[in-house]
Amino acid sequence: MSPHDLMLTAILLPLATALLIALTGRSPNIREAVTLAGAAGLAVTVYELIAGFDAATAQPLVIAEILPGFALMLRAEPIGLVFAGVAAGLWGLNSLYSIGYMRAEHAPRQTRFYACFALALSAAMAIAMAGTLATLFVAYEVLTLVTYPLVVHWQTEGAIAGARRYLAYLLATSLVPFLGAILWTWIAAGTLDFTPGGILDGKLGDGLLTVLLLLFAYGVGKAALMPLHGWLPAAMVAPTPVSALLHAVAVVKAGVFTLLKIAVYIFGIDVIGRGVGDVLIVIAAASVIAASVIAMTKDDLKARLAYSTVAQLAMVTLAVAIGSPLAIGAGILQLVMHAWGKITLFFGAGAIQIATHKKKLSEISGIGVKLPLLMASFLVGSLSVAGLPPFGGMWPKFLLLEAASARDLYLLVGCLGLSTLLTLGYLVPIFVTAVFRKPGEDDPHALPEGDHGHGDGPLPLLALIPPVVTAAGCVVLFVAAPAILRFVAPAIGLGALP
Amino acid sequence: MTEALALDLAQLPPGWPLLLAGLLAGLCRLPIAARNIGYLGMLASLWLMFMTGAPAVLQPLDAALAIAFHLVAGAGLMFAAAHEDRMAVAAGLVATGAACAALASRSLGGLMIWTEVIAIASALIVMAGGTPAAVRAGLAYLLLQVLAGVLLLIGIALDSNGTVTAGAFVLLALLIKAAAPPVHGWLIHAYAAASPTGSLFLSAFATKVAVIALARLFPGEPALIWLGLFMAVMAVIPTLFESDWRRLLTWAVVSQLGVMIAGIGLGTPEALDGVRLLAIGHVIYATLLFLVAGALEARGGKAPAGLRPFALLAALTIGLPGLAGYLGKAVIGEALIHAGLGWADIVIVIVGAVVFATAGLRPLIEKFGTPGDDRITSREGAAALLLTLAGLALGSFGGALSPHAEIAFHATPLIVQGIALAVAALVMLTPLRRIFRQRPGAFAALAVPLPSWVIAAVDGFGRLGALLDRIGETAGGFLGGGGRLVGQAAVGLARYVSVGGVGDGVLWTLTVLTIVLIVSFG
Amino acid sequence: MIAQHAAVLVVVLPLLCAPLVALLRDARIAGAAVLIIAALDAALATLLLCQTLDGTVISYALGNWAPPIGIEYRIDLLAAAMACLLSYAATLVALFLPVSLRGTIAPGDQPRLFAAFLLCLAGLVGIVVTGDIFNVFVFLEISSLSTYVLIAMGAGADRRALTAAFDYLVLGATGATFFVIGIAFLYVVTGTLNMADLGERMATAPKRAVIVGSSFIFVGIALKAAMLPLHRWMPNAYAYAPAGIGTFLAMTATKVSIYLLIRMSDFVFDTPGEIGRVNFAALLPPIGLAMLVAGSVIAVTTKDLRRLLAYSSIANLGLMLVALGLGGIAGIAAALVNLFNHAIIKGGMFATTAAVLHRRGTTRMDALAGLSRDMPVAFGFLVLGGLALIGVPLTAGFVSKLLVVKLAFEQANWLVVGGVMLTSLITVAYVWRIVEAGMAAPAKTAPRHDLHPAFLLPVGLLGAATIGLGIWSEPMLTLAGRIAAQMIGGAP
Amino acid sequence: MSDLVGLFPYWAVIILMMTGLYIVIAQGNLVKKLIGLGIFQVSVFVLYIAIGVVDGATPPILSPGFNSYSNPLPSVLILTAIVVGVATLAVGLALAVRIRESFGTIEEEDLLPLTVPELPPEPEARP
Repeated sequence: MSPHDLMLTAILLPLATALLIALTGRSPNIREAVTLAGAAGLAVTVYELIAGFDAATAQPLVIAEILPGFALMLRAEPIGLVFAGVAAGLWGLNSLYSIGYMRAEHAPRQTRFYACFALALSAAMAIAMAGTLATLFVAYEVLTLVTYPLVVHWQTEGAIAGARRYLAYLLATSLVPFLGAILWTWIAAGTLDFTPGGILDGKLGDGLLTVLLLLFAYGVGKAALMPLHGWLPAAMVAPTPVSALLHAVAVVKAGVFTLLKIAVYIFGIDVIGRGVGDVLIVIAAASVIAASVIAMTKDDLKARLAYSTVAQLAMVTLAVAIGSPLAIGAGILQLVMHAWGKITLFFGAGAIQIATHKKKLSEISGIGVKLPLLMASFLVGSLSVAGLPPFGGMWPKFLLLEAASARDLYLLVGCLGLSTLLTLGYLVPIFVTAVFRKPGEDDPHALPEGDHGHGDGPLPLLALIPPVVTAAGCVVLFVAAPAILRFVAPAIGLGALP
Repeated sequence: MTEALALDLAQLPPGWPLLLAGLLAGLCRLPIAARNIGYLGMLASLWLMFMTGAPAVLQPLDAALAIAFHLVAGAGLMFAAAHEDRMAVAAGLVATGAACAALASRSLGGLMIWTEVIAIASALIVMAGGTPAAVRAGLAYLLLQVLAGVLLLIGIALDSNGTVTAGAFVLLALLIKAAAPPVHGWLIHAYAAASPTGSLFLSAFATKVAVIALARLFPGEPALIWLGLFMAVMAVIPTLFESDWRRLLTWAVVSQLGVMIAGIGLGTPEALDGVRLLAIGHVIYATLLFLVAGALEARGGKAPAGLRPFALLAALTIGLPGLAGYLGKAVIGEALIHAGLGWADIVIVIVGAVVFATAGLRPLIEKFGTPGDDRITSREGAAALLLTLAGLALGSFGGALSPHAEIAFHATPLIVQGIALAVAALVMLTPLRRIFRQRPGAFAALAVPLPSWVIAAVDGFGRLGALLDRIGETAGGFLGGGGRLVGQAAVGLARYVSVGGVGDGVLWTLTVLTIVLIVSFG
Repeated sequence: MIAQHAAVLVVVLPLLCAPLVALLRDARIAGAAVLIIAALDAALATLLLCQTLDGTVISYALGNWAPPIGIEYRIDLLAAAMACLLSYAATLVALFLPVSLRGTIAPGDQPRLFAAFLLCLAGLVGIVVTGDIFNVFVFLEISSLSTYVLIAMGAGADRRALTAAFDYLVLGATGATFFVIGIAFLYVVTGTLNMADLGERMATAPKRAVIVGSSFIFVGIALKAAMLPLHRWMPNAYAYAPAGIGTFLAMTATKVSIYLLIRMSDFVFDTPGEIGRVNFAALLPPIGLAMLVAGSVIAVTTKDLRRLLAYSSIANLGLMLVALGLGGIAGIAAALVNLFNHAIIKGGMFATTAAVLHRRGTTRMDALAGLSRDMPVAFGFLVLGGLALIGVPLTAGFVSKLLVVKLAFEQANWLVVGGVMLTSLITVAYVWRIVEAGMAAPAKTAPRHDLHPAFLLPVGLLGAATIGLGIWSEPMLTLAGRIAAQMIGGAP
Repeated sequence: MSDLVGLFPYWAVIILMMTGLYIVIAQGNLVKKLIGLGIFQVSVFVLYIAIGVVDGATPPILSPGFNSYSNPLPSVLILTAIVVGVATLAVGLALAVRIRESFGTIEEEDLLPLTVPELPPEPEARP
């Protein structure tokens, strides 16, 4: 199939899966089979796209022209394909996990759940393949709206309130600052197409460019930059597979991916490198530290992971703000590594909830004995997110350190070092409490020894395999990182590898 | 950095079978199966590293150290047979593999990666100790090692554009990993809190790899000599007063590391060979001592029959010429003399003697008074025997490893060492040892930084987090309140315009008419 | 033959059939008759549109009295497009009107309601088609009177429809009378009533009379277009009228007034952007923004779904006025796109509300609980309409809002840009009130039957149009562009 | 001063218009509002007729012996306007009657509290 057909199938396949899921709603097993088939199909399509990609022949494919100059146009390019690869790769695993989770929790409305899941993936693919800022904005909005039913899944009072906050933040940031920035770019540069080297060079003064970059940074609500990160913890009301999708695979990744594309194809790397991004560097660095520090105070596991995501995303924003090819490379790698690391953690948190019906850190002391493999993968995930060597997470931090030191930002180097320690500070205690502390050691309302927790159903196999696979993925990615960097290097003008 | 990782399958790091074995051991339930996998992995790794004629990645001395690591692993596996600790075995194997890989890594990046792996594995071993203190010590261990790793990372990043500070960062990182004085507390608390099997694996890898790295990167740093000597002397004092055998051994480890660092500081090839020889020796006799101490501790302090000879042997290997401990110290001593620092050699010899007395003889006398009821298992005996034989081999055939080793047989160092040992033995055997009253946890204050400090330092940020959280809440509440206020005002205004009888409507029409007229005429 | 007389037939057909329908005994036959008549009218309007698509202007002298003496029907592209909008709206509403009236209006009264409905259609189409200014007043009164009757008919369900009709009557009559006074002043100084003639003679007319006349006309139209201070009648009228009638009013009533504003400013006074000295650029953006904010804010606090949609209509009207205020070809084109898109979106939502009312008997927000479970299709279309109101991409609302904001951006009119964008946030608030009300768990398990099949076609068509025009907006843009060019280019 | 006299009809129009509007605004009774509305519309009729008057010409009814007539067009327009006025009044009064039936009052002060939007809908009380 030609690249254009592949791109179209990448977007339409999940859509078709969603429809098929809706149709086969009656019989859960067929519905689940459809989801998995869709996920597999998407993974193959994206793989073919990546394998068959070469920059020369990537022609744009215009689908529709909403307004003259505001067209829906697709174009394959390395950064997009990396994001598509991450999203497609993890969808299958996430679906497998969802089947295990939702059935263990006997959740209602599962058909709508899987259908919206598929739609979210279709939107993520559209974002990945977007050729213009216009298409990206459209797909971005669709993703927000399609994930709303997922967040509000339980439709309890708390879920509706949480989802309301989720949507308020995302729609408000995208309708006002993001759309405003797009319009400003459209009028200043005359076009919205993603062109290597950027379209804003010389069109606006550096001061205005800084303002525009900030407008984009806060406009893309999904990148959850501090003060406007409120929606991410609020989205914790969703079931765990949705949190996994939201915080690891599609939503936040779409946010930071948008920032990367804007930095590379709208501003142009050297434009940002000229100092346009300095204000953003300060904000992003502060955000990294503040989010990590707040994460430490959270007793609820998922809230802690949510703030951890805010911190890790701020690192990608930091990479965008530094603006050197190396930093952008670090940003792309962080996008990939964080996806795999964080999804393992969410799978772990969800599995703990299924097996022991416990959500708080103070309650889970001593459960590691029953779930050794799960806790092992949780440890791998934590270390990868923290950025320790044997796991993929180390790469982005190292490249960021290198980029920061190349621009003599020594305070930033200190910040990054501190963030690694802080990340350990809030992630490792989870593993330690679960595995090494005796049940009831410092758990205020511990269950008496005899009663090993009511209905500690064994962890369904479906909920155990995905965390282990993604943990293994972290290790594999550690080795594969240079390959990803080489695949993306031409697009971001990265000469020699470090 | 990327070349360090150009890991195509053909050219895997030397210790990979051990890594694999460690992971598999962790997975399987049955301890016996875990241990057999361990043996298999160890043998495979040895065979791969030396027998297949693979290009000699390691120089002779480093190869010897790698063999020592494998021996430790073997001893650990045998010792673990009696004592149930699955986590320690699995993590220990991984640590061994990583240590070998670290030795073989050419670039600083490779070194950083494998030292981090050792750090993670060792932290797990410590935490597997089972007591809350062990968990805290393990967490502190991990945080400090990762801090060192991060400093190393920063050093690598900086030196890619050649700034002078890069070297400082790398040096600081390696000193932390080698438990240099201001930051040596983690070693004391970690090794003391680990399980008996765990302590065996711990003592070998982390610090030795750091010492070797220091030897490769910073030979001849004058400051290191003074640091090393201070460390050796400072660490040996608490051993006089410490009653708990395991804590005493940890102080001994720190002091011996001090000697090595002093050797590195000297920097002459002879000194460096001495350091490597001492490292190999120390790996062997430290593990032997920990093994004996572990066996004792595992039986609640009553020495089993048959352990006494091994305890004696372990004590002797510390300092007796011809065994593991003596050779390295002698070579370093000679190097110091050649460099004109005769007095430093005497300090080292004295420190060596004191360690021999306090770590070896005293516990032998005091702890093996009343023989316990059960016997030591054959495996423990075999492990101890393996290590002593290794010590013997090193002591006698050390010369094959490096040209400088033959001084072990010179007269003067032999005599000086012999006198020192005799005096130490004299003091220890007679009631004189009463002057050094022993109590458990002596000089604990010296073991800075305490685990609780390290964890508190990191958790301290938590308080900052809570503060930020509160600020976020109040700001949110404030904005929300403001928003509601504006909303009510707007609704009030809008409602004022739209509610009311028909008359008001017509009145509004007239007012609009007048406004439009004014505007048009204006 | 038909083609030649289409211009007058489009008005005469509903006008003559109204009394006939009133005489029918059986409500069902009357309902069918209305549907047929409305469909025929739509066909005629489409015919007119095809004739004028290439820019030709049809001039039809009534009774062969040549203008400027006789009354002349001038149909240019704008008139034809508006006629199409009105007749299509009528047809769609006629589809589900009989079903939605079943519960509230006694079968005996229904034929008379259908007659009033046809009269209202005739009046509105008349306003759009005629070229004579006094004729506009007459048709205005015909449509208004029939609207008062239609609203009063809602008394069966809610007695407040009567007072709503009375308020609208008093205000409407005042507005119309202002309009007539305005015509009087213009007639005095120009001596003609034909709009085209007025346009030519206006330049030489004495200034003061023109100013006073234009002010009176502007206020008259403003009242009919429910501009902010004069919008009291609209929410009650839309909320208490029978559901089907509410839908028809939402799609047409105020749109015709916007048409009049455009027609008067560009055609009669031949000074685009102002009527006489009533300068649009100075007056409309502030009023528009005020409507946008006030409408959205009150919509957030209303307790009834139909009142919420009515205030939302006020907000959208504000957006159209802002677009008109920005002026120029792009301004008028944006206003027209907004006009047509809003008619489609709001029509769809009101039709769905009618379906909900038909099933549940009330449209109070708290009574909406469990809508997503019991009536998923209706809930889906409500959400779709809501998204279009917010201006989410891939819906028609996005196209119309983007046009206005881009125009304001290019003119560096930051007040408008900020105003429109911030109110889209308030829109999110009140749209999400509907969604959350729909998702709340129902108190008692209502019977699970979705909207009545009769509603399916109109709601489906309008929903499809909302999405279709969102993606493939090219035809709408060219139509509006051509109209604006014709307006500003050559007046006669 | 002389043209002031000539403008007499226009003064009448203004007076009638203002009284009409005043009644609509001030009076609470719905029927009185309609009367006010009627007066306001009458003022418009007077305005149109005043416009059409030609000095020394007879009203525009064709009759032998007169050759100069006032302008017939305003008069014709007012015919329609009167019809419109009557129709509006008719509908208004009908509504007033129905309001009286269902609300029991046609005073605006009493009607307002009954027609507050927040009240739940009540069907009309059939007599």
